[in-house]
Amino acid sequence: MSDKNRSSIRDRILEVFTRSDALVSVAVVILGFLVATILVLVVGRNPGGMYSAIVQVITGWDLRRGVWNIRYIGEWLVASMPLILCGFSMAFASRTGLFNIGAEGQYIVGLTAAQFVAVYGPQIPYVHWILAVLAALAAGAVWGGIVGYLKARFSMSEVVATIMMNYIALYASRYFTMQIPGTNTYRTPTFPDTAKLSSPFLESITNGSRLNYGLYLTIIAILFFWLVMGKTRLGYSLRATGLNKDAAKYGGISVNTSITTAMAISGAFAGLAGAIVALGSFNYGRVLAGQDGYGFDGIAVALVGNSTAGGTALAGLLFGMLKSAQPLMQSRQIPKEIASIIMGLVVVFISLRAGIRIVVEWQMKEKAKKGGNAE
Amino acid sequence: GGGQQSGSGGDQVTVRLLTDATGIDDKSFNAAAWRGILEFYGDTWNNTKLRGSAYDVVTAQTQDMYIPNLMQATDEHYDLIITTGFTFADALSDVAQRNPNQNYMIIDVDWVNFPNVMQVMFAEHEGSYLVGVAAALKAKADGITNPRFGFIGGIAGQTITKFEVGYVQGVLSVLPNAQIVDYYVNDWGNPADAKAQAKNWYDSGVYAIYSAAGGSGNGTIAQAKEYRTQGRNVWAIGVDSDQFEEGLYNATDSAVLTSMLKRVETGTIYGLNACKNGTFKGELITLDLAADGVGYSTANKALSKAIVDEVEKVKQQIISGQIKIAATHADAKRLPGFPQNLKAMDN
Amino acid sequence: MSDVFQTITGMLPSILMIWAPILIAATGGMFCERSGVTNIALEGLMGIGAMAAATAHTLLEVKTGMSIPLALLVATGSGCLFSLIHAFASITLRADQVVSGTGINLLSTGVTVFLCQIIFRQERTEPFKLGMMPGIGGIYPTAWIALIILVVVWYVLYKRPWGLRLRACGEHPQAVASAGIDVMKVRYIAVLVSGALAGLAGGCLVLTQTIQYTTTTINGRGFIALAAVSFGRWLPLGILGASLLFGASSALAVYIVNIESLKFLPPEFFNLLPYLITLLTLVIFSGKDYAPRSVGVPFDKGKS
Amino acid sequence: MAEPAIEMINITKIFPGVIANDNVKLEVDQGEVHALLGENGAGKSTLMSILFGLYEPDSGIIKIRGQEVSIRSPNDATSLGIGMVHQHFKLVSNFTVTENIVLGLEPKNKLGNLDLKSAEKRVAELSAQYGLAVEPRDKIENITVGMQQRVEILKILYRNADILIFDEPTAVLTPQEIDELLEIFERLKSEGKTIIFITHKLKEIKAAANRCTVLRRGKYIGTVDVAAADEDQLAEMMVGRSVSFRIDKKPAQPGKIVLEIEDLTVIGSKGVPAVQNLSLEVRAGEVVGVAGVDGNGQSELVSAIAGLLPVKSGRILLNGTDISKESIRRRNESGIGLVPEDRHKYGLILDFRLDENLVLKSFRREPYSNKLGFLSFPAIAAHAEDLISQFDIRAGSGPATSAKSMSGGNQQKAIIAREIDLSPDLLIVSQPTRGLDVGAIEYIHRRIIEERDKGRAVLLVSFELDEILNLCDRIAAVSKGSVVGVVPAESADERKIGAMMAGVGSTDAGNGKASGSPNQPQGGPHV
Ligand SMILES: Nc1ncnc2c1ncn2[C@@H]1O[C@H](COP(=O)(O)OP(=O)(O)OP(=O)(O)O)[C@@H](O)[C@H]1O
Ligand SMILES: Nc1ncnc2c1ncn2[C@@H]1O[C@H](COP(=O)(O)OP(=O)(O)OP(=O)(O)O)[C@@H](O)[C@H]1O
Ligand SMILES: [Mg+2]
Ligand SMILES: [Mg+2]
Repeated sequence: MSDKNRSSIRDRILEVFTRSDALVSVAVVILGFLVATILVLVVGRNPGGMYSAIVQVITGWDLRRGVWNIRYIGEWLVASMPLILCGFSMAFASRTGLFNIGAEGQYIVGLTAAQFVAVYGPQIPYVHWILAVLAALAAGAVWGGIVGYLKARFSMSEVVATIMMNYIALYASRYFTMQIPGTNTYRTPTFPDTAKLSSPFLESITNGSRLNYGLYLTIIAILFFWLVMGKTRLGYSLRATGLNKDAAKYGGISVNTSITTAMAISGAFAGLAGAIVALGSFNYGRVLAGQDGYGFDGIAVALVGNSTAGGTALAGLLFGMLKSAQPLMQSRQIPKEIASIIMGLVVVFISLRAGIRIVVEWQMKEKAKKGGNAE
Repeated sequence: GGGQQSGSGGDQVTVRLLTDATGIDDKSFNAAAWRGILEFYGDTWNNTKLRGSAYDVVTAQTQDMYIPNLMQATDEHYDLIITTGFTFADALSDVAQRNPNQNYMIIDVDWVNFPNVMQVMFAEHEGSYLVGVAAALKAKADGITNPRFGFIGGIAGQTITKFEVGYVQGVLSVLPNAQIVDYYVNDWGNPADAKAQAKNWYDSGVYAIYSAAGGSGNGTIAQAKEYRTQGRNVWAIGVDSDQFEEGLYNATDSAVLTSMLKRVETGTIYGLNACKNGTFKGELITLDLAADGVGYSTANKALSKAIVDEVEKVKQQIISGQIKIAATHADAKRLPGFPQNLKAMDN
Repeated sequence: MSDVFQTITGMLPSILMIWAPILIAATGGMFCERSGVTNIALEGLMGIGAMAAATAHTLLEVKTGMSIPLALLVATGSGCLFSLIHAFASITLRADQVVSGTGINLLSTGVTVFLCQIIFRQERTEPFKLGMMPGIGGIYPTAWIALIILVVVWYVLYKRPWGLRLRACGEHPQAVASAGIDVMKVRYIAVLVSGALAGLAGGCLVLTQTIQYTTTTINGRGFIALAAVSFGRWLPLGILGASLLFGASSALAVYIVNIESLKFLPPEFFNLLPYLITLLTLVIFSGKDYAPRSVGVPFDKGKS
Repeated sequence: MAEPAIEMINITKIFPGVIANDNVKLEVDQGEVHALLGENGAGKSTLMSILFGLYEPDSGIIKIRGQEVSIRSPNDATSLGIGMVHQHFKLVSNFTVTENIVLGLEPKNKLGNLDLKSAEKRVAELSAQYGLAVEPRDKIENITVGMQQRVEILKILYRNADILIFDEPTAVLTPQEIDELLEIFERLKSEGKTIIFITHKLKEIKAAANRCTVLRRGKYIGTVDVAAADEDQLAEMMVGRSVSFRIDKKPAQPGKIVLEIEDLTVIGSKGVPAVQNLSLEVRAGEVVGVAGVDGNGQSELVSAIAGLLPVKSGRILLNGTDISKESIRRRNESGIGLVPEDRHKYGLILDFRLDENLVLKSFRREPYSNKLGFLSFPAIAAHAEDLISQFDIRAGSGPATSAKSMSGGNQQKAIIAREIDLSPDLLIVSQPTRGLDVGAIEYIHRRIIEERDKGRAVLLVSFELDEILNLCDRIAAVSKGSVVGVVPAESADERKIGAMMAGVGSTDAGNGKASGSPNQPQGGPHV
């Protein structure tokens, strides 16, 4: 009797794990932290510093000094926003069966466009930054859309195209930004206040963090992703294209349009990330000296989030947390690479999702065997 | 952490160094700042006893982390927060303004004027002038007939321009007919391009290449080592720290003829002492040759005593003001004989 | 005229210096993808290899004259070892092949710096005294290594029975399995070989292009190699051409900056030239999907 | 008689949630053709996969020629002389015939290099020995399905197999090819080979098999001597009830012309015209069958009507309007339903849920989505519930069932349900019963006739003459991309259609037009 109970509980746990990608992801994250803890111990440091840094990012509590400062939570969100959006850039495309390594380039053109409008746009409150954000969305969409078009029209590999477009974006951004009058080799003139995303309200509730209207834009983006992908005709068409192009075509869906649309929307997400960083975290335009790396991190974010809206948002928060915790860890003498090692480990361990499934399948088979014999 | 000690009344001065993504192991600028801190506390590179209690360092992975990192350090009440490089300028203006009681220091910037910000500038053009002179004298000593000199920069800008124009003036002061070539990699981390360019120039008779290009500069050194091993008489010139070691291609010989030393450590030590003595104020300190803030390396024995003596003479003339060196491209271009087609940019 | 000739012969070693690691990594990538496993981890694996080679060379060069071959061996071995992660996750566990590849790319930076910290107490390796020396015509041995590897891989793929099986694994693994061949084993070998080659590529890169390993040493070359694989249509000659195009346009960009009449062009133009040329060439030559049919699809023995 | 070639005793195989084989036994004599019969999902393929070492049984014993053996991999099977032709060919399409045949057992030269020359010689020899004509250097993607099957057989023979398993080999073949295959069986038998033959077509069992083992829902039902059993008996053993093969249908009531094809030319995948100057018309209330050997332009014709392939020249009129330039979507909306021949490639999105699949062509319409572009999942699920009960689709979790997890027959039912539900004026049905068991075939045939009787125009493409003769009111025979002739079903028989398919025209046929349209211009290629 008790034996039977035990096995049924185990079955249920296993069942939950096969059903729920979310739970597996949580397990994977825990595993990543465990390995990181061991690494920290190996180099003779105190893993407590790692965890206290994380606690400080998530709750604002500095356990060492016993001080609470909500600003850290605000900064965590600030760090997460571009990661979530670049994650969406990858995720949206991958739901349509495309592999978008181009979020970095799309982010850069979005950032550049936003900077342009920030400098040149009409200095009308709200209108100004809204225009800048729209410009970023458009620029990102064009940058992604070009790849989608090349793929649809010439069946050019989007992997190659996006890799090349990333570099082209970087150097083009440098060149065009430097054309703005008053720009020196690393920055444009300071933006007018109307161009900034800063929200006095959000700043005040987070004790002066840089949390800005980007938060609302990100939330809108999350809803947009979730709604469009899951609840609309467009999403249906894109998912169908992603899962079976031939059947989608047969069903009357224009696969070429889907591909171009998906890449454009992907690009728009990354472009938005660019705008939020440009107008939310800086008060001047940057002449980029290199890639910020959000686009590449976005790939990992999307993979950890399983390319769903909620999952990617959560994964973005996780990576944002690690990014914010990294300086705190370093100041607690934890090797600064630990944060990126954890990110890597989490992504590697995500493949355990499949492993767990194999184990569960095997278990279910055993169960069926027993059931079969009983009959 | 250092903050709590100072908060709880320790008498030790506490400091947090904030760097950009390259971190303190860049063998150059950030490393020098860190060295200053170590020196101040009597620690060494491999023995950092007080790290974590009196001083520490935080690296920003991306530029948008500058403000949060500054704010974090501010929260933790260090006696001094040091930031390296002009890319920190705007973030620091923002934070310093909001935290008037916190002391900050910034290197390479002279336009963040707040009472709680100490700014440290270096006369890189003076040091660069000296390495230019040294290289040209060496070429002359080697009997180079058609002397050509190269400069490889990372990304063009005001600071790097001081290196370039100082160096060019130095070379031309010795060899007025020398030909100058320059190249900007547009990347601080692409040694391959720098190496290809160095090879190209060395092949076309360039005698020495001075690179102020961060990690890209390693390409120049690599190429110089290779050619010197093959018996070609070409040189690389190091930057920021003494890159003699990097240039060693066997146990004793280095392909780095000399290095322009930018003693950021002098700046950090100055700031720390000011904090210790309670004399810290929002001042602009310019560390030039006279203040021993910049200099050149004589580690390479290929730089003969005669040459060193000559360079020392020039150095004295600069200190005494006999030699004036233009620090901007615009000023330099107005000098007679100064090449007009360089890619340096002021701003 | 002789000037032009001199410039071209001078440029050749630089072209080949940039080209060799890309070709080696791309050859490995092709080998892997022909067996049906995507390998976007080339960048990360090159980083591992570069770090390993720089470390080994720095530590050994004072002790032995053979330190460069040894360093390359160490690079090859560590790339191979690291790619085991990719093989295990994507073959044994049948995980999404992009996931473990991305994981390795992320891990690579962290792990290499972490190891440097332990070995050298800094975030980079110590500089080595002398990297690989060029041979006749100023051409680095890496160019020959790359060519030999390409020829060997071509030979294995098209002349050896095992190559037939490997190619079949990338097209129709079930067919291979039904012929009694262990698909998993073939794919394991392919992934490990590609890891080894990527590691070797990283080693070649660090020993010919710079003086030490830093986090920016690879600087996207692995992604370029990845692009070369599909640009080269998964064919040995194709990737030879694709990587050569990239190497040549990179070196060209460095050389033509010096041309007085082109000085009006912004430096950024020269920076993006290699990428633009690659992209445009691709537009001209595209039109069909040449990827192995089963690349990226985990092999499940039970599926028909 | 000697030991049986194969004995499988008490074989049990369990998949997660399904007992695919439940204490099954199978005994096959040396040198016989042994048929294996059962409904879709009865466990035939599973049993054979076990014999071939692809799956390991959970329990049971296998004896080969009297020896108990353990077969853990296809390698073991091969060394025991067992070979298998799978239902889905396992051929590398961009490899040559020879490369596919020798894969895994490649001839080598002294250096250990692949010796394709001697491989090609071996293949040519084998091909001559068994009368299996193939061109050793042809690429698989360039040869017909029948030839591909020959390659599969040669692959086994190359490995010296004397026990040959064929899993539904005829599902993809044309009648001619089937005849050829059955002849090959004879030849192999005379060479002393043992053959296991899975098929849903009782006629083939009657024609070729000595004995037949029947499975139902994973269980062994019995083994019968084929000569002593008739088709009805076999069917009843398989399904557990009696099945009718003839469809009772009323005479057709043809109405107005729905589909009119004029001089259609379509370029196929090889760049040459696959459909050439083809003309055909289909009226409301009739079923027009397209009979022909595979590769004579049927697929391209269907694709061109549906919009999946561009039209080179000619016109396609639907209810009088030219649709040949319209998008696929417009054609779907203007009243074309299509049951595609490849249900996994085109018919379904296997990773979608059943209910999502059922609105593949109608998701843009109310009530499945509203004007703002939002989908209504309740309406989509309700629609699925409706079709599930209407068409008797067996789906474990109702509308939420993943299409992938459904059996082939039920997948096909789902597709037919979706297409019929669109109430199309023209319903194109391509190979609707391929690989399905008799029960499913019966059902699908009934639905097609029902649609005809509702006044739809039905265009049926099938390689199975039986199906065509059974269902159609008029039959158009095609050859080399053109209609050779059109005959009314009552005056058609297998021989006559067969002759037409071979390219011999029929006198009582126009150019694809129904007799009774005398004012149509004469312009077919054949006249
Ligand atoms: N790999 C598998 N995993 C899970 N279930 C399977 C697998 N293969 C087959 N099944 C299930 O086992 C049962 C028997 O399948 P099998 O393929 O043997 O049937 P079959 O008799 O060959 O059918 P058909 O006539 O359609 O070819 C079915 O219920 C099927 O769903
Ligand atoms: N891995 C699997 N998991 C679950 N069910 C499976 C799996 N593999 C096969 N099946 C089931 O087994 C059934 C029989 O498989 P089989 O390959 O014989 O296809 P089928 O049903 O005959 O369809 P078709 O002839 O169109 O391919 C399939 O319909 C499918 O439902
Ligand atoms: Mg079957
Ligand atoms: Mg079947």
